[in-house]
Amino acid sequence: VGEIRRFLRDDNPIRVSRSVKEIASKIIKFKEELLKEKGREPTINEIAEKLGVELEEVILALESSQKISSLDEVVYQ
Amino acid sequence: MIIKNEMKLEFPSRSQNEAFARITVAAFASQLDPNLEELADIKTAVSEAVTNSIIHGYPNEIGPIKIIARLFEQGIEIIIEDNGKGIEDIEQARQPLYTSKPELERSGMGFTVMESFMDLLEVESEPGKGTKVRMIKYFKSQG
Amino acid sequence: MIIKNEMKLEFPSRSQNEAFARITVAAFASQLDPNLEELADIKTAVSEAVTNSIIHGYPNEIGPIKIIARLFEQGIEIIIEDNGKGIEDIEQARQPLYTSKPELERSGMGFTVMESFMDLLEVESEPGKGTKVRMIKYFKSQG
Ligand SMILES: Nc1ncnc2c1ncn2[C@@H]1O[C@H](COP(=O)(O)OP(=O)(O)O)[C@@H](O)[C@H]1O
Ligand SMILES: Nc1ncnc2c1ncn2[C@@H]1O[C@H](COP(=O)(O)OP(=O)(O)O)[C@@H](O)[C@H]1O
Ligand SMILES: [Mg+2]
Ligand SMILES: [Mg+2]
Repeated sequence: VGEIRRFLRDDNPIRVSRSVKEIASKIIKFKEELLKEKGREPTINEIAEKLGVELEEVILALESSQKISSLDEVVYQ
Repeated sequence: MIIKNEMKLEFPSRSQNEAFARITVAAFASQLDPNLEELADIKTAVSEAVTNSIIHGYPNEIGPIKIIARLFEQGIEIIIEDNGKGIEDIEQARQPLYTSKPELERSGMGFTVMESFMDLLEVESEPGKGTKVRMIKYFKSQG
Repeated sequence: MIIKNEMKLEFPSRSQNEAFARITVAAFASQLDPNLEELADIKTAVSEAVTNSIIHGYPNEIGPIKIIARLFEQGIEIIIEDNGKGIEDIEQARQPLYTSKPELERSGMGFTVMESFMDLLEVESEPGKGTKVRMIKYFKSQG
């Protein structure tokens, strides 16, 4: 079974995922750039493409960086 | 409104499932390629609705919560449902700052948040039967 | 085996839902704090099972796929089910390199992948009724 696993892994390499934190900070940077240059927010796919990561990594990075509670947003808007 | 895709999710009203529900709906909505703000709005609205079902719908027990999400050309429809306690006076419940649980330091802003972050909010509820929240968000990033 | 949490997910057999199912199960499994390799194993197994339901279960139509996942102290149980075409000879289907669709450049390694990446694989199927795959993964990182 170990052999098969190794074979399958080599055959189907799982992309080494960058740390969630690293992706999250790159998303924020890209978002600010785009807002400044084009005056709009990037879409999810644009981010994945720009950063060269999977869509799911973008989703999980966003989840981990969503610190501001909804209440703060409403109150300070 | 042509439905492009649909999903149904069911889970018990445990607090850790609030984050799970939020990620799942976000992953599904991503198929329509929303922008960051639209995705954050949806996640916040889902969090508020699921938290309500957990805290208010099933205050003393664990019960089932169901989510149905549908993608159409211009956006997403999200239905979040519990078979819990229900709401006596929906109009009052939807008022900003109204909360039936001030002792829990609830802000009373959940429905207000859902209403302002989404493009449509409908609330159906029957005391003793449960509560159903229906929300729609249109994506400006789409056609 | 004490169930700590459970979720049910249903979606149509559209190819874009393979990624959605994978993310959802991974988000759910994350509640048990598996290590990266364990999580990658689960995602790969889910991908293979869902892809099978999409391609082999419903070759000429769109049909429902259901996933049930349960977290217990030491790991996760995942059931993936379709009401599609079914499998005539399960033993043959589970053989490494066997595929009924060589013309689609399928590798015939789906079941082998599930079996080697998970700690248990059970396949139930009835021609014309559908297929149910049950998998268990124990997390070494857990007690
Ligand atoms: N799913 C639900 N089941 C029962 N009651 C609910 C539900 N959702 C909301 N409510 C009622 O509506 C009120 C207002 O909800 P909300 O605006 O989210 O404020 P909060 O949750 O802070 O109390 C709640 O205090 C509760 O009485
Ligand atoms: N959900 C399913 N419904 C019908 N047939 C299936 C299903 N899953 C697997 N099979 C059958 O089992 C065979 C082996 O599956 P698998 O090992 O994943 O290889 P592959 O998908 O590359 O053909 C498939 O070719 C198909 O005939
Ligand atoms: Mg609330
Ligand atoms: Mg396969």
